[in-house]
Amino acid sequence: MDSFWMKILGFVITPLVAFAVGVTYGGIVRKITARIQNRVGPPIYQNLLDITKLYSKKTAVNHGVMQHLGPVFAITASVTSLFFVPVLRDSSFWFNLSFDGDLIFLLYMMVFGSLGMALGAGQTGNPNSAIGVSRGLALMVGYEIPFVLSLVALMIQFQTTSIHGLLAVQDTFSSWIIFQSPFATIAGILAFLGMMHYAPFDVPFAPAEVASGPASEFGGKYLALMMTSGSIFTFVKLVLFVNIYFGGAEDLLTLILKTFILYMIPVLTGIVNPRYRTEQAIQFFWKWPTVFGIIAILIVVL
Amino acid sequence: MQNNLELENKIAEKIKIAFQTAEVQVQRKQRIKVNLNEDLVHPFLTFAKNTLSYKHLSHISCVDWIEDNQFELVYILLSYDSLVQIIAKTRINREKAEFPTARNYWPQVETYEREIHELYGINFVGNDHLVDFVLEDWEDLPPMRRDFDTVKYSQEHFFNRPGREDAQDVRKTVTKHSGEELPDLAKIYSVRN
Amino acid sequence: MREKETTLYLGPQHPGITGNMMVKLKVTGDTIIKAETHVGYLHRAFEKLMEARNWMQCFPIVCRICVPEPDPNEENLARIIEELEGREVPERAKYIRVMVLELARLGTYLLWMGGQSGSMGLYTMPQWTIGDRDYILDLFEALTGGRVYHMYIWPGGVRRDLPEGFKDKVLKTMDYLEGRLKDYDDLLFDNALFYKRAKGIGVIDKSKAMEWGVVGAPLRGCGIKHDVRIDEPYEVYDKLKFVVPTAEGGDVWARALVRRQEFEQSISIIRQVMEQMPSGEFYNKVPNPLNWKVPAGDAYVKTESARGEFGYYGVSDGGLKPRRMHVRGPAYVHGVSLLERILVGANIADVSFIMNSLGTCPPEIER
Amino acid sequence: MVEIMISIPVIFVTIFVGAILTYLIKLIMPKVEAYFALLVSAATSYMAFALPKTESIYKFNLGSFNLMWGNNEYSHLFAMLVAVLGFFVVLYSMDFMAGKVNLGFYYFNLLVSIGSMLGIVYSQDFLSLFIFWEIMTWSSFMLVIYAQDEKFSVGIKYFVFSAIGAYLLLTALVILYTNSGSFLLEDNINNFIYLSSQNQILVIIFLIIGFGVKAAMMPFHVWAPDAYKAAPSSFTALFSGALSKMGIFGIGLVLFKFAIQNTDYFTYFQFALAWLGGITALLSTFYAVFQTDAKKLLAYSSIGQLGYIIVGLAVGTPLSIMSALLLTILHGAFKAMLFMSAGAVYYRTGLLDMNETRGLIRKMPLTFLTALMGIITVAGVPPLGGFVSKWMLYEALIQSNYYFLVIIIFVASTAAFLYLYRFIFSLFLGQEEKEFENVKEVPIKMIIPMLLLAGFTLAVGVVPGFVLEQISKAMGYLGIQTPNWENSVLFSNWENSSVNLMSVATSIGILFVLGAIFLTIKNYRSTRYVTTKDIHTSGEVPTENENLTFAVNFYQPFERSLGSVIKPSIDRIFNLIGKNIESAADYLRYIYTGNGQTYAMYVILFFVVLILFADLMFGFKF
Amino acid sequence: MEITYDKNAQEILSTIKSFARKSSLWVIAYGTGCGAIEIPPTMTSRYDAERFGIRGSATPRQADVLLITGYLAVKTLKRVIRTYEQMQDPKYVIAFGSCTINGGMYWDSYNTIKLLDKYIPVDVYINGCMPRPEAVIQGFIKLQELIMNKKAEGAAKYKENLEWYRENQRKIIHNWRMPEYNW
Repeated sequence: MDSFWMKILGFVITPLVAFAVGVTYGGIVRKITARIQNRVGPPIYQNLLDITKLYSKKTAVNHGVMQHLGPVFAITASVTSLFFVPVLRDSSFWFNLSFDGDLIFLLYMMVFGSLGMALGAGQTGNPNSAIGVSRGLALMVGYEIPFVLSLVALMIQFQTTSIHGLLAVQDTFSSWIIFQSPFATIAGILAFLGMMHYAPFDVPFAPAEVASGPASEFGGKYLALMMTSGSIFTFVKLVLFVNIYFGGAEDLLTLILKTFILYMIPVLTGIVNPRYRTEQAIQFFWKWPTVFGIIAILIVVL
Repeated sequence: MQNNLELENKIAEKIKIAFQTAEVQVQRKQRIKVNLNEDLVHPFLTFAKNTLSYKHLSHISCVDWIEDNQFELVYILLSYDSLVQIIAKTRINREKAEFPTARNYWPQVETYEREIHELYGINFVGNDHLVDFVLEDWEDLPPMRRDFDTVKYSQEHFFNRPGREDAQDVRKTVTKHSGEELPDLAKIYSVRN
Repeated sequence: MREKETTLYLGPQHPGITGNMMVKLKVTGDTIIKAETHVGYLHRAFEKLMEARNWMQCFPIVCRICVPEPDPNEENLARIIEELEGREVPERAKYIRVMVLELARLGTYLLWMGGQSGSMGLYTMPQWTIGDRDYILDLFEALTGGRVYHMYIWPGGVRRDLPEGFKDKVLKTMDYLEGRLKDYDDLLFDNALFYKRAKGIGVIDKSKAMEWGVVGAPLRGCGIKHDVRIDEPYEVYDKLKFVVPTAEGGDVWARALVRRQEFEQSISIIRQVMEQMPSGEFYNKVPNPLNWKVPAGDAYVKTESARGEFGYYGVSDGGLKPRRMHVRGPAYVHGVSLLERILVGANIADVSFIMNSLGTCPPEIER
Repeated sequence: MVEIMISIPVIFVTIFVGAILTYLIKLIMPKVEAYFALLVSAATSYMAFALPKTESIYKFNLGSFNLMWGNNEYSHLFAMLVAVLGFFVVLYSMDFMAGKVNLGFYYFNLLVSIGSMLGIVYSQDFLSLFIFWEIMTWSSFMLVIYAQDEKFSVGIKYFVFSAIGAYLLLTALVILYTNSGSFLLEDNINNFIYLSSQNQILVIIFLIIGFGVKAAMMPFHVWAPDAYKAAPSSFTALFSGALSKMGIFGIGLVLFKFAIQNTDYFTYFQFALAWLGGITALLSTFYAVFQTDAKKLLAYSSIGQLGYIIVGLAVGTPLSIMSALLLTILHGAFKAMLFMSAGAVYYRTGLLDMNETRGLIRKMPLTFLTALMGIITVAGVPPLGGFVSKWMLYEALIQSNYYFLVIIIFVASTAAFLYLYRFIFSLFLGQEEKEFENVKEVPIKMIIPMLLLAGFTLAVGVVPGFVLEQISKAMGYLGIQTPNWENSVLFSNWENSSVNLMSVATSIGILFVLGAIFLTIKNYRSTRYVTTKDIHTSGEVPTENENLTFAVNFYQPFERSLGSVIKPSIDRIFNLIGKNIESAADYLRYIYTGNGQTYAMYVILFFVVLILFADLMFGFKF
Repeated sequence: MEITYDKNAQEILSTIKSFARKSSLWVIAYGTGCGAIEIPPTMTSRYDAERFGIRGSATPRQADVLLITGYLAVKTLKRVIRTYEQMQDPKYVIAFGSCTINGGMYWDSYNTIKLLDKYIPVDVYINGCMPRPEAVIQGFIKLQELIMNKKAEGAAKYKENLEWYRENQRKIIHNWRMPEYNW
């Protein structure tokens, strides 16, 4: 019974921690961006203020039930994925439902929210939203290829399809996968760049091109919920990648350190790079990252 | 600047030979003014573009000579070879303001003509794209005509901040609208009135 | 009957638009089939207002025609009056004017760099360049008292002499900007992504460029060497040494290269001006501004602004007020007829990019 | 009493006589025929469900041939699919087809095709299988050309391919018959090893192609999109949902009853078939992305999904076969749902062009819900059923060393999001236009089957056990060891990898409800509904005739990124094939006049010739 | 559904809300007049308005503050009204420059409005032609003060006096043709 309540507590606390970390990272990123741009920048808790403000907006305009539910899809997807990712390696408290952290399940679960958001954006009838969605989906096909190549390479090499298995492998060999399978890691990290939607891969949301893309018609509490789920989702992706390639973490401090360093890769790339055109972004993923992925598989197979 | 006008004179000569009735005047270095009859403008533009290699149209302008009941159309051309600018002018009747379009020579003429059509009401025959340019749902006289009184129009159509035109006490009005008591600025800063 | 193509409104309220205008796009997929420029959102009827004001009262008006770079307007208006009156300008005033014009050009280019990179999502660049542009605005402030609108160039000279120590300030700023150029290169001009996005986009046909009325950097980007500063030298440009850069291709990349090189040239011009500037009077005696009659006549003067040839056609009927003052900004052609043409077949992603590279500035289209 | 009633001949009598009666009733009492057809199909479906799985064997002799009909676990699986879908489609047709011409003909063919499908799965011998196969082809052909004359060439294309398939089947049968001297399945299976290896391969290839044509396997898929589009949507649901599964039924049988006996070449078969399936899945997905017609899009999607099934069957590990059979059942459900919802849109608007339809979500919410659940299932996103089969397929593929196939499948499945989003976006989302103002939700008789199927996909996603049980029994018949399965937990063969679907669904459900409640309660008074005309158009107000929905060339960036090389070349190849096929079809038109009687005559003639010259053929060796 | 809080709790909550609103002002990207040229310096490294939580936003749905950066031509006014009405409550308007206050130097122009607050409610005016970035930031700070004291109720004013505003707007916008404002 005790463990049951611990479990429930875990369900409540994990999303909160994920949200807190995600929001803080967002603030730190804004600070770092500002410093690189010769500015002081907003306070670190600025994102929290933004979200609070959006929640406290008095009106929220929607164009129908799908737009209303779109953000719910997003938050559901992000929190559910969080529940199925082993946040800390050996902690049962942070484990939640991640029996084994099945990778294929997570790959599909992550799409759930985007699909809901895309449907919500579609219902608004805004052409910018539709263009943004079209770009986003096309980009997804782009970065999924190297990512899957990388994952498949790892799955074959270590004979497992779960994060737990990969963690165990890194434990037994006591070296991270980045050292054991560098090509797969490169492909995965390059795909990660696209997954985080920082420049040069922020095509779906390009303000100068399609206003803010899918989010064009979302405001107030809808946007707030989207940002909340975005923060959690950032955390989920970071933890996932840290678990897969960088040996996971045993305590929160290590986790935060590792995820932060990983997070800086797309952020720093984004600060100094302009945005690709959609087809260029897709083709980027189909060139070198795919080649690295194939090399990774070939190394494993041969 | 007034020295060495050989090139300009040469071009002016050519124009004079081709268009006997045109008043050609070398204004200064790199400037030639040509006054043309209404019907000679198009032959002149063709001549300038094809024979004198005036490839570039800088400008089409319009001046309202209300005293003479005339509009003056000004075509300013530039040749990249000689770098001499020709200012070709013609006057058309103000009452029945119509002029054939020059859209076929330079594509951007369309925009100039759209603007002149809108602001002066000159109808450019042959330009089928004389739609609204800068104004929207304009119902008054074409605004750039000299008989259009912009002050009157703006006073009739827009709210003017009371006190703006006859320097009355602004404070009461402001107080009425915003509900805030305003300090007596006139006393504090001792401005005029 | 509903149209088949999707209508996309780019502006007036859109982060991708320069200034306040609207480009109505008809698209299928993300290819533009038809583009229509709609202007008039900034129409203030300047030409009408000038007809109702004294010659000198026109100066506060003209500088508001082009907000990012007001000085060519003042220069043009001043030169129209000077030309109609035959008024001479002291040598020192000419140098000061050139300095002011070139500073304004630098400022505009910095703004352009920011806009160009902002339109493709490189947000660090505007933060740097627009921040650096403020140093130039500081110079203006010290010189004229105004950051943006200066009303500094007058018929017969300039309004004030250079303040004390101004020369050093200018040179220091120039050194700073030159030093920053390396950073800009690293971030923007040497960035492979910029090349990828800019190459082959928004191409202006070289054979059509003159006929279409293209001027300024877009024309030089087509490989045609034309610059009012050398073709019809005004002020003291014939005494200064500078190169007019050109580039081949007529695309966004070529225009960017041209502007990048002109940036260096402007710095060098300012240095020369500061070096050669003679002492002496900075203005000629002018009549009472409230009773200043300009002889009847008309004149067309032009200045090379940062976006291209800036022309003024002025007519005086010998009275206190201008009879007609017609402004021909470079954006007039670039922003309407040229933009509508080269956007056809382009990608939605490139609209704002192309617009920035042409230097579209709505206030000077509609005035 | 009931036991006597429910037997295979009774089923056949019910449905075929019922079909004829429906036709006659239409002549006598119009408007009743639909109800009668529903009655017939309901009775048939009930009997198919109640039919005992092992004891109901019916043997009889036709001439000198021993024939046998019987039910087994494998047949039962497909029979249930056919029975359920058949009933639903008839129910759906009642309103969908109301007011159309020639309804007697339609119901007759519909019932006959349902009957013939049941016939195929119940046949325990190749002769009756072939006859039922041809009846199925014939009735579906009739329905493809049913609607309009101009679709005739489409029908011909379908027919030519079917005929090619049929003749290949027939040839294989002849070879088998020469070997075993019997048409009985059992005899042939037992005697298969006595065939020469060469003939074994030939038979397998012929059989697989023969069946594969119906399953729209990649080189033989050319008929499918057009035929699916041409047929009325109600029938397309059955066509894609059940009829194409007959091909899968056959391929499964061939692979695991015959091909597996040829141990030398079995792995090559597997390999080739798996790659064929993979390429089918990939290419048809890319094709679907660029379709503008909703039904064609679904048709290509259908081809792609059948590709997954073929991959699953071909890979041949227990998990993969289970995923393939699960996907077979699921695909029947979700593709029927999707075709039905497309049909519902067509029913109300008369449009299927995705550039024209839009904004129907508020007019047809239940149809939208069906379509939404349909696309979530196709996409394989939890918590609906598609995920279960996808997960099993990936696990199986990775574990059986099909490294690159898994990538291809994965890419196909990711790219599937593109066309699925396009489908639902173009039909239901986007601007709400004036011309669709009077559109209403479709009648209840059309909604019920759609919602029931949607419920089924959800049930499979949460508790797949009830289907997996049937499937594992069917796999038992095929002689394949059953993988681990539990009611709602998926296990991979490797250790420590499992997904508890129940907890996934619970988590999603709870969070979704919590989120929805939170979002709705919070400031619920200030949540304002606005029309889709009130959108951010940069401050401008669009005019009436301006189109604000982004629909035409939806995936142009993606198309462009595919590059100038890949796409046109694929296009060219298939255009070439398509064109040649069409011209060949035109030529064959002289033979196949499209008149059912003529064709039936050809078939009978062929059989007469076959039987008469059987001896001669016996001596013939390939 | 009315949830009754403790009075103090309600106050605290509303203070938190006001604080969040004040510290996160998203400005809609709309350069309506020449004042738009001072927005980039305000937002960028020299003056860095992001310090105060001020940042740009692309669409009116997400924005809090509408900056009227100068005179409004009649044509623009129509779009500004549209944009303003699409923004979501609470929303604020900051008007720039003399020309929004009394027409400024365009007092006699036939195409610019002279008195902005007759058409949309203005929370803060920043005078000057044009206001410097410091002035702009001061305007924002003033707005923040107003928000904190719950005085920035322009939107509520607009809602109450919608008829009056509409009358004024329709007086100069002849061709109305706009979706109705419904909240």
